Amino acid sequence: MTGLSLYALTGAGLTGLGLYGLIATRHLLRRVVAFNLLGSGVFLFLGAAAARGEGADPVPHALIITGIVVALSASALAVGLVVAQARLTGRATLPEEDTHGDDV
Amino acid sequence: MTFWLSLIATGLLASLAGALWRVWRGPRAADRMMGAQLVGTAGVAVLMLLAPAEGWATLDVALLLALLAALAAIGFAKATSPDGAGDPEEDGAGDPEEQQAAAADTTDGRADG
Amino acid sequence: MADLTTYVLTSVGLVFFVAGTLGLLRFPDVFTRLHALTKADNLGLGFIALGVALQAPSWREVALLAVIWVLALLAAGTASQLVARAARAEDEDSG
Amino acid sequence: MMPVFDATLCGLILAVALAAVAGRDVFRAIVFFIVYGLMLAVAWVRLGALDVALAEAAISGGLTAGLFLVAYGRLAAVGAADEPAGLLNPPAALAGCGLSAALGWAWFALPQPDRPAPQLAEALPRSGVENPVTAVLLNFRAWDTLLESVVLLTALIGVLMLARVGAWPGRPGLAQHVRPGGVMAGFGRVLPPVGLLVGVYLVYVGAERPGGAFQGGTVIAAVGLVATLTGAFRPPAVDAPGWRAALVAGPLLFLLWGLAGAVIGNGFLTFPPTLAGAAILAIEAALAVSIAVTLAVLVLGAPEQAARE
Repeated sequence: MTGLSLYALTGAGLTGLGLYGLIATRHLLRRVVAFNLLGSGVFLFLGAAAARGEGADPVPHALIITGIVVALSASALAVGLVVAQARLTGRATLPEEDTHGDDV
Repeated sequence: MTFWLSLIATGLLASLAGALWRVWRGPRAADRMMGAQLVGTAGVAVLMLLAPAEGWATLDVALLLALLAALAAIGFAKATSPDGAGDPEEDGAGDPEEQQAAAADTTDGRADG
Repeated sequence: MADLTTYVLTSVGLVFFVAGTLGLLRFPDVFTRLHALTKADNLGLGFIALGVALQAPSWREVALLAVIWVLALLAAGTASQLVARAARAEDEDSG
Repeated sequence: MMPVFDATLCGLILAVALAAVAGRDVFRAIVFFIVYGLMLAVAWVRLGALDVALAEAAISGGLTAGLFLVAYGRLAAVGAADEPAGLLNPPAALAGCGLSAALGWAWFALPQPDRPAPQLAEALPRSGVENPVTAVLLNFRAWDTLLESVVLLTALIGVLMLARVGAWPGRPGLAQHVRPGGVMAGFGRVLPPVGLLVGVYLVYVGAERPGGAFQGGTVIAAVGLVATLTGAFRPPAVDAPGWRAALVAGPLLFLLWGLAGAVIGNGFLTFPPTLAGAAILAIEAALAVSIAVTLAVLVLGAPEQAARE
């Protein structure tokens, strides 16, 4: 039981780190990375919850597998948008945030 | 036996801290990439060591990690080539114009192949 | 007997992995670090695969372990070549 | 010993995630994210979720690494790979800590599940397969999976819409070139046959053992990515009819079978138990092809090569 709590708390920690990265990092590619951390933190939490009791519960596992694949496709779309934005403007940051960090 | 194997697996994981330090520290991109490769190899070893305790189907996961381990290095080689689609082994790998010429050659050679 | 051999082989494997990590940390530049990474680690993986193979319930698992090791060798050889050449191309660019 | 192993693994995962969001170097963040995915695959094994571990290993170990590194190379080519200075952001840190604390509290407040889940064990023999995860994905919650395969197609349409006018309808991604007979080209010839075999094997055994359309399809997509990047395979132009057929084969077969269920069975997507096993295998095979092609093109990106030679 303690082992599962460990994984669940790791998942909770990952979610928080992902949220922090999503807000605090400026480079859009890093935001996509942070978004993925957030998502996989939720998956880990869900996976730990599925492993309680005797025998793992397959329903959350199926949800997580679909979630991982959807997260990849969303990331691919996001990365495509980042590359397109960088080609147009020469930057990979949001224009309204492109003040080089002096307003933080 | 499971105790012993998990002991070795824990030792392997602990040794990864060194590889992570190399990824953090760099100094070059190639150093970081090597750290990631080391984690990949060690991950395969850890999964092998877990197999007797967690079920032998764990080896399928190790198989996938070993199978796709080089994809990151290929992506890295692509990322460091001037036009993002080259090969560090090509002639004039540092020169975008020559690479374009090489690309045209390859394309012609393969167009009907 | 098989168990004793597993103890020995997996320990040797761990030693090679630790040596590889130490090399990655201590060697001075990209190209020397590649030695540590590619040689020591894959040797270590081979010893661990052998050690685990002695515990395998059937030949299927032994064969799978061998396939995994061969694939890891192939990947490590390719990856080290590509990383080294990419680093050298970068050197030529800047120098 | 296992608690120590779990603690080490969880500590490493958190450290790697922290390293991926901290600091300023974009490339370093990407490498840490690749490492993170590898470690997560080990964590899934420890949680007894082998099906998830297979998907995670194929996606994080292969596709995500390729996606982010190739994108980084393109950003570096236009000088957009550097990150502006970002200082520590206290409100964001507060939000992150708050979310973690809330989830941590929620874990200990969760009610114990009533186990073993009796309905699932009862229903499994009627599903046509022995792997419970496959049964859930393709039978009990087939709606989710059908809609997910459509989500993948939607994401692909979004990526393809980013193509520039002159490049449409070209081959997806950049024009890859390698030194003929070099290391990269050689690897691209050796790996794909083995990888394809592993992918097909995973789809086939998905009915009884961990594996299935998603895991197998992802492996095939990663193998296709290797073959394309190493110049061993040139993907067809995005408007080639066979290519489009491969994209929709899985969702279409799934949908048709669902409608057939509405006519001959008890409703949309209900499979008669006698036919379920064969139907699931057929749908899985078609889905694996669609998933493989969709994911590979998603990672390669919109066409950027001249439309026709």
